[in-house]
Amino acid sequence: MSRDTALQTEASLPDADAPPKPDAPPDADAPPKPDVNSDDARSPEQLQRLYTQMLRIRRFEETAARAYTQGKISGFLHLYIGQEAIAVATADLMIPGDRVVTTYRDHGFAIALGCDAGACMAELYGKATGLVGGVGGSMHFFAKDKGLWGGYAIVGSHVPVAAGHAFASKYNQDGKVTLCFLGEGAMHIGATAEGMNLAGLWRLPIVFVIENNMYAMGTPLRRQSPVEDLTTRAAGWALAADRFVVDDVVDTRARLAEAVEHARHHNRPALVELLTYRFRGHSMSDPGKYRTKEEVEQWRSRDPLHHCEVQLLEAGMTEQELEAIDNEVIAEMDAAAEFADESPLPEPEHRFRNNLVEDV
Amino acid sequence: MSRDTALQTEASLPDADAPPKPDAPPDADAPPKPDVNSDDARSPEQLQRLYTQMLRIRRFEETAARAYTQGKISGFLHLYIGQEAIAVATADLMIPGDRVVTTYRDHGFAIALGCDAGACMAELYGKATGLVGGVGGSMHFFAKDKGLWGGYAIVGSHVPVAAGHAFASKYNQDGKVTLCFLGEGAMHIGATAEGMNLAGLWRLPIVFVIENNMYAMGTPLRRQSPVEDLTTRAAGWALAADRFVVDDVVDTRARLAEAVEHARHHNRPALVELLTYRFRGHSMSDPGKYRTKEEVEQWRSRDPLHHCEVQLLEAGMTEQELEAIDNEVIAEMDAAAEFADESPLPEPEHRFRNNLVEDV
Amino acid sequence: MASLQIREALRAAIDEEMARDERVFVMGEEVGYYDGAYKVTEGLLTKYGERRVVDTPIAEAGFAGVGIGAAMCGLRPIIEFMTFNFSAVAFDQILNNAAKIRQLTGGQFTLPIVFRGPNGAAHMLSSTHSQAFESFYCGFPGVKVVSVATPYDAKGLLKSAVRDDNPIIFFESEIMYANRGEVPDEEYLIPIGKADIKRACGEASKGNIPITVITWGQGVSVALAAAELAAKEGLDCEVIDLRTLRPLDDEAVLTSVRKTNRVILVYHGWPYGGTGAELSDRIQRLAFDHLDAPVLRVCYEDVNMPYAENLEQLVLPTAQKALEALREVAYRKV
Amino acid sequence: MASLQIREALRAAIDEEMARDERVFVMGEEVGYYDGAYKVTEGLLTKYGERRVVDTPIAEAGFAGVGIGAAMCGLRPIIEFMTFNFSAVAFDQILNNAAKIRQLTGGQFTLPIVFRGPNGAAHMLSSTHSQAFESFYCGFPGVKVVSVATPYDAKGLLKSAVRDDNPIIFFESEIMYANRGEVPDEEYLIPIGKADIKRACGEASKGNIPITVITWGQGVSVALAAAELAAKEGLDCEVIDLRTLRPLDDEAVLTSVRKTNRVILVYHGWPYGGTGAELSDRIQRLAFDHLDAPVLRVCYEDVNMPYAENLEQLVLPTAQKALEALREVAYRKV
Ligand SMILES: Cc1ncc(C[n+]2csc(CCOP(=O)(O)OP(=O)(O)O)c2C)c(N)n1
Ligand SMILES: Cc1ncc(C[n+]2csc(CCOP(=O)(O)OP(=O)(O)O)c2C)c(N)n1
Ligand SMILES: [Mg+2]
Ligand SMILES: [Mg+2]
Repeated sequence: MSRDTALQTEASLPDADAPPKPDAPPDADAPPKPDVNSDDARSPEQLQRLYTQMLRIRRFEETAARAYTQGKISGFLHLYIGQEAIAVATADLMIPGDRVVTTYRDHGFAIALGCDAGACMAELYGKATGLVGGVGGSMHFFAKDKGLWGGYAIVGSHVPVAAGHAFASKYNQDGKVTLCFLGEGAMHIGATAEGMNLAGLWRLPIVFVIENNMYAMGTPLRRQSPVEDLTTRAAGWALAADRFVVDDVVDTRARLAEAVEHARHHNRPALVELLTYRFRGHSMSDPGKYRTKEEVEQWRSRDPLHHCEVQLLEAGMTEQELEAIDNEVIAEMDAAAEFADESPLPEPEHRFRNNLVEDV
Repeated sequence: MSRDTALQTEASLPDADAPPKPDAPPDADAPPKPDVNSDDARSPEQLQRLYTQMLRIRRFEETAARAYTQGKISGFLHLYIGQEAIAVATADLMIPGDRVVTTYRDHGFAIALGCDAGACMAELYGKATGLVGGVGGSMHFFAKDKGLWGGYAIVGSHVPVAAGHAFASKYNQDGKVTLCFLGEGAMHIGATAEGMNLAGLWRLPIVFVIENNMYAMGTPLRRQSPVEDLTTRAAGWALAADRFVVDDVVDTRARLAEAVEHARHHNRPALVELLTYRFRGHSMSDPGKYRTKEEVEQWRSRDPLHHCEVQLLEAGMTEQELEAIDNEVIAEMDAAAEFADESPLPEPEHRFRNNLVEDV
Repeated sequence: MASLQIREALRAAIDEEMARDERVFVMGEEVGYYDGAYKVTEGLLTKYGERRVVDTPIAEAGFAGVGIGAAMCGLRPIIEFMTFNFSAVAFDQILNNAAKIRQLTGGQFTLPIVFRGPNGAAHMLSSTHSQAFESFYCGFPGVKVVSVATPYDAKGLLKSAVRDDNPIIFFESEIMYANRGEVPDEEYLIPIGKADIKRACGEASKGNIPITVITWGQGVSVALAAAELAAKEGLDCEVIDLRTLRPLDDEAVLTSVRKTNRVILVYHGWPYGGTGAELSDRIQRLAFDHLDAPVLRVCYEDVNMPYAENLEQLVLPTAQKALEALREVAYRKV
Repeated sequence: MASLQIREALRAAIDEEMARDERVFVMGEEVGYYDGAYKVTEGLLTKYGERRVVDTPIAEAGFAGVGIGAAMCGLRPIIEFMTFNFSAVAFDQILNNAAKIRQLTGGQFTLPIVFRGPNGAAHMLSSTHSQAFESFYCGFPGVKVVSVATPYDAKGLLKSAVRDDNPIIFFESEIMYANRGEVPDEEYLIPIGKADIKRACGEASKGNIPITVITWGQGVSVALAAAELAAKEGLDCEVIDLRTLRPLDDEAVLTSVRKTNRVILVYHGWPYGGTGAELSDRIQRLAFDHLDAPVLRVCYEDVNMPYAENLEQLVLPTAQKALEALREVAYRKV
């Protein structure tokens, strides 16, 4: 399927009496976005940048996983390893003011969007220096100024909230797009259906991205839904649709960018299903017995990070150069862990803060 | 669209690993169902029976409306006038054990399913002799033994419950089908989506019937949904689909029967959208200002009750005979009102009953 | 001073705040073209247009969530639940998003949002449509809960609610929308968190036993009617309308209780838990040595609301039931 | 007598009831192929198959509703919420269907259904995953609410719950699933509605001040630990585990309070309203003249649960906090 025709937009449109479609913000005002379709979309520079970002996420989480087994991190820890290309592609196509709203599997987006690895690690450690001061933990990474509008832990519950961000963008005609990520397991709960219908009805500037990693905890898609292709639900909500396997970060960025710009300029929300895979268990406590070695291996062999590495080597990069990048990244994550380790716990009074705005 | 090909069943099927499809109950055991497709589907006898039933519903509600304006009935009163053919067609195609689950707009099903008009009226009056003893009122008509599994007042909330009835039928392999009716306004709320996905996933013997009367209170469909054809949502839940205008009670019975028997024998749930119209306001308190006279008139001219009357006349029935039927029906409803009027209020102690099974 | 219905006072509050602040908008079922199921928002669509008066499909969780998301962006949504009975399907949005997002983001976000609509029983609407939700919404941190009983309070408190930077649950009542009362022409605000004495009592004396009657919402008129009956018997009620159920105005409650040493609670709601039980707990804990009698409650009977008029009347709190409770705390054998 | 973990005791109860009654089935997320998120249902799929051990998509309102519908047909569903935090999206199904269908059908239908799963805070799961739902589910008629703290109670009460013809909310705890205790080999049932004295107290005497400690669920171990500390100071606790939160065992509570004249409540839950406040209200009302001190509560602080371990510990009820409350009701200045 060629990239330009990938996005299916034939879903029936609201009739004449639907709320008037506001004109898209004049392109002049629209801030420049990365020319993800230009020839140099695969330039060594871009590839290296994307690769390094993916690698940072992976090393961050490997470090966090170690800390977890050492008992330095508690509670739930949902790793993103295997899905990094999605967060990296997303962060790379966003313009300032665009928002990412996602699930508890949120570390990747935080790193990709430029949150400090130390602050992220400190959040996992429940330290005062954490991304949200240690009160949210792994499931609630938020960095408003960086476009990370969070980390939500009730499945599907964030979908209407993300639609609300898009509603505000339309209300303010600010030309910003909200990208709402959800697992395929979140496609069968009420809040998701309600949020998507409202987005389609009001033609909100939002792209719903299903990270279909084939399982909701231990439940394969076939025991969640009678249909395998979840974009079959797009038409019923008048959402544009796209669906593809995530093995190349550059292609992923381009396909997502298409949906995002379509939402930005044509007030047409979209539902994009990404076929991906988490290499680890659902969370640290999950041995993942429900998946065969073969299946896991097969997906590992399509690891977008590795795929990118191969491209870099083909582009003339040397093993040594790659190793140098890795060492740098590893050093960054070791430092992040050290920072988290040495950071102070939150002040006792902190527990009384922010339940209401008056609390200080 | 020819009747035999009306039901769209191409929705993608659960894959091999889906719960095994139980064999349909042997036709031998299946109780006889009305031969709704036979030549005499339109025999004068059948037409007269169906006509009389539709008329009984209309006169019942006209009588109730009068009582409401006289202050003898309070609370909400949602009239079914204009939609009677649906309840009558449904009751006529059901076999013993099949269930109807519907909304607060439930009088029509009660009458069609053979509930005593006096008991129904007494329920509206809040009397001890009411269908459920006067504790439920207009929105909660229930007659378990007659297949009326109720009258629910929270929009969409009954859809998973109805799926539960179908789940029990599958669990017990009893060969019974549940017919779940909902307004088009209930197609955009979470519980509906969840219930329909579960029905499709587990291939439950259920038919979801949307009574699309074009408005949810004062809200036209175009302000509820970005798509006009609500069966576009069937594919995403692997539901068979059908959609048609209700102006002929016999055709309606045949089309619904097809979906019901398909669900019964092939474990394929369906979503059927019926285009219909309520001639009165949403409830007694609604002046219905949001609809033009022309629109109402146009639908009134397609009144299935009138349509059936015409066919009876064509079939050789005389005005006098029709009038005789009407007089009988009117007498029945007057008697029902009188019965309700003279019935006693519930015993004071009754309010403590049935909150738990221990309460007596 | 104009005499307004509660629905008109609420409308005036919304209208003034929408005129004052472009970020304020109204969203809910039938709030626009239908002018509101109970006509609270009548005329606002015509005045402010579809952008700011937004009709929704029937999807409470959906539009509650949209309101929450919009509030996170700095808008100030007023979300109407046609009745709070229907907010049950949006419970997760209020409990897990509205009440927690500020806390779990370490204060990165502010949620200036109002969820408003009728609460409690009306008349013969049967059990699913006759529920008092304050026991649910007062039971967790992160929100404020307001309940109004007069046009004056309705306008002043709704305006404060719209200007408040916290999520607010704002309770009204179908059967009170038409109630009239004086409302000042000039703008005013009523602080959230402050109770109001709707009827003051005199000093204790031989023939006069002061009793504190704590109430809110639909309970207020019941309490005032009971006070009139009780006055004839020398039972002198100080009727305190809480107006805000969370946070509770402990000071107003305790000041009165320490003076009267007797308390009853009169409200529309179920007996188990909730604001009623919370008040008993606080009073027995914070005014233990001041109580001459146990705190008594006059509220719904602990049953699902029946449809039949006679049964509904028996389940609801009445002035007569309140009078008996007043006699009891005054140790007037009946 | 075998020593079982609470999760094993619950499993044994489900297994026995499924073997005994073909109408009993289990439904929920990960209950089958995954053997249960917390392994309560381990092995049941293998033994009973997909027909009776039903994995669901993530759709709490959907499968709660399916369970309700199935119960109306005479089946006896055991619906597992992975944790009760996720039941918030099914609140309407429980409030408006499970709790009301029997009443609003005039008794035409019986709903023998159990909603079970872990409730309350576990360890560092942050605010959305650390909530106690008893204040919500005890607040309306039409259901019974059970909360278990030992393997013995867990098995006996779950079996009774499955056999009960009412909707039952059954609370467990993630952090207690591994707790061990003796469970008889022969079958037994524990009646719903009866509290249990987990620690008896002696007579009042110069050096011995009896105090009633009412608790349930995760609060039980806290209360017992506090009782040990208090014993060293001559404060002799009678620890009553309510086990059923609705209906409350008033008799057990009042009998103890009338004997000790002092009472504190120790539980995992928020302070506003709920079972805690309801108990204070009933005690001050029904044992007014027997109280030598106000009823005190040791529970969550009234804040959203923070993730950080140190903050979470400060929010939770502890034996030390309970000890201070015990000293206070004994008027032991600290
Ligand atoms: C409403 C609700 N129900 C259950 C859970 C428990 N839970 C957390 S994650 C999860 C699986 C989600 O799977 P999916 O949506 O595919 O996302 P993934 O974890 O695969 O990224 C479940 C059941 C929850 N958080 N919220
Ligand atoms: C969850 C919920 N929200 C709102 C309502 C109030 N309400 C009752 S009927 C109705 C309109 C329903 O329209 P539709 O589903 O089309 O059915 P119709 O009345 O047209 O038969 C609304 C909004 C409700 N009962 N439940
Ligand atoms: Mg998944
Ligand atoms: Mg309709």
